[in-house]
Amino acid sequence: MKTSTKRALSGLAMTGAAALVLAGCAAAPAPEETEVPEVDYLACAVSDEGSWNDKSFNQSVYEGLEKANAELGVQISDAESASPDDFAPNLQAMIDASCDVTIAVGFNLVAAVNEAAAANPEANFVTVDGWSEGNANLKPINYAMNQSSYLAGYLAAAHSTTKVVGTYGGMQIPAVTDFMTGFYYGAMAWGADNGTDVTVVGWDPATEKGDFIGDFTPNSGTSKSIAAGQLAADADVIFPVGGDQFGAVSEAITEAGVAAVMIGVDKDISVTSPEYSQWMLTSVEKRMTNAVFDIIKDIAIDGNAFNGDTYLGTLENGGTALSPITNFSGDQAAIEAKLQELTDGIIAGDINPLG
Amino acid sequence: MKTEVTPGMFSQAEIAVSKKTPIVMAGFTAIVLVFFGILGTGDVVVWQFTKPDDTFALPDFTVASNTIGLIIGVVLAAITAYAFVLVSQKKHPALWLSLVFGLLAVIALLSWLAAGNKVQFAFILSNAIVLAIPIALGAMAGIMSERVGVVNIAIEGQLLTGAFLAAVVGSLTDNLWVGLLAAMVGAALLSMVLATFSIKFLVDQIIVGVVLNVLVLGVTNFLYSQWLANDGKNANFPGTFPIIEIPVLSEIPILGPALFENRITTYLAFLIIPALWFFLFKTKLGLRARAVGEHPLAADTVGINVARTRFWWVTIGGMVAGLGGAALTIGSVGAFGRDMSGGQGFIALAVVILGRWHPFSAGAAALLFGFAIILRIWANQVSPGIPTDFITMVPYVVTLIAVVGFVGRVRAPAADGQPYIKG
Amino acid sequence: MKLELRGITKRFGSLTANDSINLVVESGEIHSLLGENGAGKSTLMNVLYGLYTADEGEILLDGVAHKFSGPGDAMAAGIGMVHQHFMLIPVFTVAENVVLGNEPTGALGTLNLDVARARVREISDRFGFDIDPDALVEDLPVGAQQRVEIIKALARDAKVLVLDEPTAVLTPQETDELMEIMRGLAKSGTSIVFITHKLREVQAVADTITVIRLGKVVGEAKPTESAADLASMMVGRAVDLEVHKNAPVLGDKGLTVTNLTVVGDRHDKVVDDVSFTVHGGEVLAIAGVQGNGQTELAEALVGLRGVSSGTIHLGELDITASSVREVIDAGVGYVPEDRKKDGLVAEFSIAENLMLNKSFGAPFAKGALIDFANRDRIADELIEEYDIRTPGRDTPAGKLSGGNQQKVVVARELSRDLNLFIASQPTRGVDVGSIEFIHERIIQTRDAGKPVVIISTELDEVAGLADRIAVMYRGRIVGIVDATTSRETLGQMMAGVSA
Amino acid sequence: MSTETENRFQTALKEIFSTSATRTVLSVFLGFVVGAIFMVFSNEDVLKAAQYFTARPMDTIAASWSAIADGYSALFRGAIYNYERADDPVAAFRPITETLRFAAPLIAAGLGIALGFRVGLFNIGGNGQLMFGVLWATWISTRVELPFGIHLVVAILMAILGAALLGALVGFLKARTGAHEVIVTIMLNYIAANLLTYFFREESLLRETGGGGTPKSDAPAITAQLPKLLGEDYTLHLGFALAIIAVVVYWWLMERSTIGYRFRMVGHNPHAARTAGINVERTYMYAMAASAAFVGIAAANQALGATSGLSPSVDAGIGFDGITVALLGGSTAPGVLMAGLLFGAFKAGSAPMQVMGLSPEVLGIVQGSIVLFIAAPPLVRAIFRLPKPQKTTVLKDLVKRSSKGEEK
Repeated sequence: MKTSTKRALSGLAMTGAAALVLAGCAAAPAPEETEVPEVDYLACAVSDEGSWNDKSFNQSVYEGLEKANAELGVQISDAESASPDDFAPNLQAMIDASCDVTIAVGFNLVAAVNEAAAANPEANFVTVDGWSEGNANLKPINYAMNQSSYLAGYLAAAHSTTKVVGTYGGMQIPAVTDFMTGFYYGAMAWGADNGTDVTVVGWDPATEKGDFIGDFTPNSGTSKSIAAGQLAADADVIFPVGGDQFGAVSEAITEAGVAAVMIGVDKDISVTSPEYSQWMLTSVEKRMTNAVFDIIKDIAIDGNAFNGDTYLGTLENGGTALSPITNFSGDQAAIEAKLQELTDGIIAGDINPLG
Repeated sequence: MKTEVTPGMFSQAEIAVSKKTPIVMAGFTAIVLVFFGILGTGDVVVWQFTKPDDTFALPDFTVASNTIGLIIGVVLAAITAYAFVLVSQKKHPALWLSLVFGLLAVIALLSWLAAGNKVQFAFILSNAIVLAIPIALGAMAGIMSERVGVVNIAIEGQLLTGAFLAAVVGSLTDNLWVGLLAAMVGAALLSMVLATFSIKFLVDQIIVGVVLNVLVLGVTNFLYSQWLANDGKNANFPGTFPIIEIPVLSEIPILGPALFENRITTYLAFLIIPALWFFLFKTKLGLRARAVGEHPLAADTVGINVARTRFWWVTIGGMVAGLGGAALTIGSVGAFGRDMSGGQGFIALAVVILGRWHPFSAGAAALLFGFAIILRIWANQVSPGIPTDFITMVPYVVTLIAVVGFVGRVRAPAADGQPYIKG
Repeated sequence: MKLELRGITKRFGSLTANDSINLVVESGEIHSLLGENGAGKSTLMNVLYGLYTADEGEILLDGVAHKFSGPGDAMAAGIGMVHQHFMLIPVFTVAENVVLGNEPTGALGTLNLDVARARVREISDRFGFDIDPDALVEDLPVGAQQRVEIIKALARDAKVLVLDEPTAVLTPQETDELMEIMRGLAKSGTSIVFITHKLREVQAVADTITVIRLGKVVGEAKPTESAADLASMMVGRAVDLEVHKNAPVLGDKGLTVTNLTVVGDRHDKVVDDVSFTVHGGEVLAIAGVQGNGQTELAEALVGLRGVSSGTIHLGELDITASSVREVIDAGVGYVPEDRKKDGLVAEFSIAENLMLNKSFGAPFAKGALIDFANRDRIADELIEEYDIRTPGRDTPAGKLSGGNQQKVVVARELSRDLNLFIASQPTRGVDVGSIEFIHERIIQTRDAGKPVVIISTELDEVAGLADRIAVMYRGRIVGIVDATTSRETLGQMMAGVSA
Repeated sequence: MSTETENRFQTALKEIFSTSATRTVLSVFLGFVVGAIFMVFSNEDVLKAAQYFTARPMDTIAASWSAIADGYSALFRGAIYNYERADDPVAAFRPITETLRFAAPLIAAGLGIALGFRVGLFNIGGNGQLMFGVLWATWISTRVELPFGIHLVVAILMAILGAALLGALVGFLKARTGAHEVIVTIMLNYIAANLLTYFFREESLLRETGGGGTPKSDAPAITAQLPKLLGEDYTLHLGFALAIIAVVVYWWLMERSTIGYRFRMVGHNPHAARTAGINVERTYMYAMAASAAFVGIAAANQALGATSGLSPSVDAGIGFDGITVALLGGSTAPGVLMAGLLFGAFKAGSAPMQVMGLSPEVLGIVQGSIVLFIAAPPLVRAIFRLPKPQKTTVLKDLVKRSSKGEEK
């Protein structure tokens, strides 16, 4: 079985071709020693529609696999789905490849992965953002993204000088609006705490109306125009929940000539895409990478049995969290303390991030 | 005795004039009067013509939404009636009448949508223009190649190539001009493939176009996922061209900021559209190009090299489309994303036909699409409530109505899509 | 300028269109190239004009060998050509067409159309053409378009002018005028190659005649030779130029057209208050210069074009508002003027073309299915009966020669049970053998008691076939006269003078 | 061997090499070569080895070879027969059934687009028609209760009818107003996609019962699902049989029936068709409806072949793939069948290729290249130095016969 590490090829085709010319005369290497001993465990993943490089949840899962490969020495394999038609065949390919665990990413795969789990009781599956229909060999991973988004909303309102903050989504689906709703109530909470009116543009959880691109195309002109519209409505913090929209938002900010910032989603964008760090306030992390890594480690290394219990990522277990704050306008220590207080409140159940 | 025959040698017959235009107008008038006027709300709408920081700030115009609906509805009814009278007198309603009608209807629509809110006119206009640029440039590429008789289905691929190369080369070299050049050269190379296959190998032009789209999508997706996504900072962070304010002109009230505070990509489009018109209709090269597109054999018999003419017009068209692609990235959002042209090349194809292979009309049609996109975004922001899926449909429905109601049968260059085989 | 062709050979695949042709045209000479349709005249001229490259042989101008890689070279060397199918861009103006490829320009390559207009006016005045330089070519009648072609050649200072079948679209008077122009040009030193298959014109204008047949020069002739001799040289056997027919036996009224008015594409009355009757057993020929409404009249008769006013009756049946299919079902056979465009589907086999307008029922269809057995049987019969020269019924019609294509159309239309037969330019672009055959068939149809309408611009054909002749001018029928009317009178009528 | 037989043999060989069948095979081969190039250049081992190419060139070559072999053997395992699972016949033979399953909608949609091409219409609107068909079929399959058997038939018919209606609309607008079908179909693609999303989003319309805000439908009722053809072990369902029936119907319609004859007539020469008494405008309308009806079979396949709820991306781009399939298949029934099977194999083989670490885009590139090569016979001939198509003796005979005739 081949160990797939295609994502490590950063400079590929073009640089590769250049390398053939430029570096073709390098000395031949001595046989390499692998740093981590290989483990006889195959972890696999099937993506939701879209690629592994979506700077969003697909990518987070994939990085979990890569981390497991690099640090634990497990072998990994993967398949991207171009359309719903590919879900079942991709899962089947993993079963055929005798994967020890197969991670199905995304709510859309829930039906396919449940079918696969039922048909292959000897294999183990994980569904991210999905649920198990009574299959003991299927482990759901879910996230309460509204919790960290609540913190983001609170922080955004604190940061904002106009006291107008904006958010918009890729498509109007619960996986997206969960973020936006938490954000909304977080911002409102800051307003209530400080006796100031805060306006959230782009989403109203009461009427369930808001701004959506209509798809998850990265950095489209539509996305930029939505951001521009929110900036024109005086928003100075923008929270785009639609994968990689940071190019579009940062350009809208630059163009509007205002000192606005944006909030990342799923991963710590300041780290993963440092080119945008100058505009980032923080990011709302969905730490699938760790969840995936932990599950693999638990079985492959620690030798525990696979279980079908649901894993829910929360602030409490660190499955979701706010990234380190950058570019904050006010007293950062004070707001960090306040956010910690809110975190404790949410964990304790005193604060409901959904209103 | 001379038997000279001249145009109009036959006595003129009574012309039957289609009632299509007034009927469509009547439909729109009814919508404006009933929905925007009679059933509209009395909430005020504020028309902001200028931004507060503009040199010549115009005062905001505040009026009740349904009042505008009623007033415009009545005016539209008058125009419709006039159009009916014209048709009954066997006269064609002039184009300007339709344009005025459309403009008024749009004002009514905006006022209805923004009831209780603001119409930021400058924002809408400038966004419409920026969103229209890639479509317009794609359409110019389409016009250039179809005017010489080569159907260009590959506009989508050309836009995508331009967008990709502009972002990547712009990032790697840290020079947007080099990126722009790469986009134009890359798309031109793609066009050369189209030209070579259709002119030299006589492959069905539609097939080549479809295939090129598939290939470009495949290759850019491949490179994006294998390379750009992992090394965004170096390979996919080009930034954008600075916005240049043209002195004096940008201070014209209302239109100034929208037209003259733009990026170089937009200005280039402003230049290319009239330049293309000029070249097509006022120069030797244009005359020859059109001759090749209408009747290649006739062009050949007067010593015009059909293959060469087609090749270069298609290729240079590709450069224009490449520029359009660059406008998607370094002229707007900076970074490249998978499939980011998202069907705009096909819209451009529609714009070519809608604009009847004429640069100005096509430019206007492209603006219609740009306007429709921003209308959806803006309408959703000022008056959330209309299902987003429906608003998304608006540009396409509008185009359909325009094609069916106002454009109808169009006359393509006679040899469009015809390979020229020499004996 | 003296033109000399030596051993020109041009092959298309295995077909040799020109077989080592030698030709000498002296300066200031009108040299007629006589040959049947498909004899290779046009191929030869296209080689001369650089449109085709000869496989062998050379072209000499004033003794200097030239190699043309395109028409541009030929034009630069002083060769001008007026093609049989006009090489004009319909949506361009006259001036634009004339200067195309040779444009007067200002700064930045800007077109200087004033210069172009002046050039058109100048040449047009010199020859009395009266052409408006700003008129769109598509708006011009065919005769005027031809003059634009001549202006185009002259504007390029052509020293050798090739005219390919130039008289097909002209009235006899216009033909005479054209011949005057040719003589004038020749006198001023221009060499003229005059390609035609019309013996009368050759005899009238040519200084020298070269006859070619099946791609080979078969001999030179003097214009003084008799038409019969020229014809037999051209065809390779003795030709009977007369159409033999008996006096008509008139039957009932077949076709009655009353006050018919038809509006054309540009909203003008292309058929203007036309009335006539055709009896069974009679051939009515509609003569006239091309573009005077005959095409539209035919289209109106068969339902292809709407009628503004007036009526068309077939016997007692009113077919004024009938669709094409209803007209076909009423038993009207129609040979359209442009067989490639309207009469045939080039990609279809002969068998498929023979059922083109009969696919709705027996014998070609059985329910929703094509009755292949019947189709093939009928096709074989018709190929035999109409002497269609083809390897088989499955050969695509586009691969046939013009004459055989026309036979396919005629066979299809005549093989139905007809109540009326309309043929527009039935022998245009057809070889002599096929012309004889088609004429014979038309007369047979007449003799079977059917009403026949022939629309033709060829006076010979009109005179040969018709029992009565209706002449159209500007959409009106100038008069309906007896078939024995003199050419001169007919010519005047074609120019609008009432008989 | 006598010289005569040798010559004949050579002639025969030449004719074989100039046929379109040979060219098709070679084009497919070339497409795979292009794909191989991409595989090599995206392979990590190859790139590593290439760095010391001069020192040890065999490493690069070996790595390249193994990259290509790994890739295409994975395609074979995924699309035809999984020899790695030879122990388990079900798993071993599953790939070929998956190929057939994926091919079914491609074939049906390909036929639809092909029909348009034959009538001279460019139907870019396959995707929209497919979605519209899905909309209707899903309404029947999730919102209407009907007895077993009837339910499925009605749902299939509604998919076809729905798609055909949208196609007929295009034809109607073209016939009535002269609107260009390319614009109209492009616009209707967007409109249908948004309409379907709207229906899947609204609870009162088609949204799954108890679902959240995600636009998604219920699974089709069990009575409306396309039954499995080979038992529960394989997912191959009746959709493939429908596609095969569609191929036969298409062949019958286009080659045997008078309607198809008139379709082709209009496609080749609308002027001659009009003169022959055909109502060309109406023919366009019927043809667009028929074209879309075939796409509707693909819609039935997508809507009723699923066992779980549908999302708005149910179209899977099949309407656009259908264009490539139609082009590759030369718009003939057998051609489209073969092209659909080939592309179905690519879809089925995609997953195992990805498992081998290959980028799924490579197959898209292979597909595009194949069509390009197929479309450009001179290019393929130039690459393989094939002889030009031989003029058959038929033409020579013709010339002989006609010249004899002239001289008789």
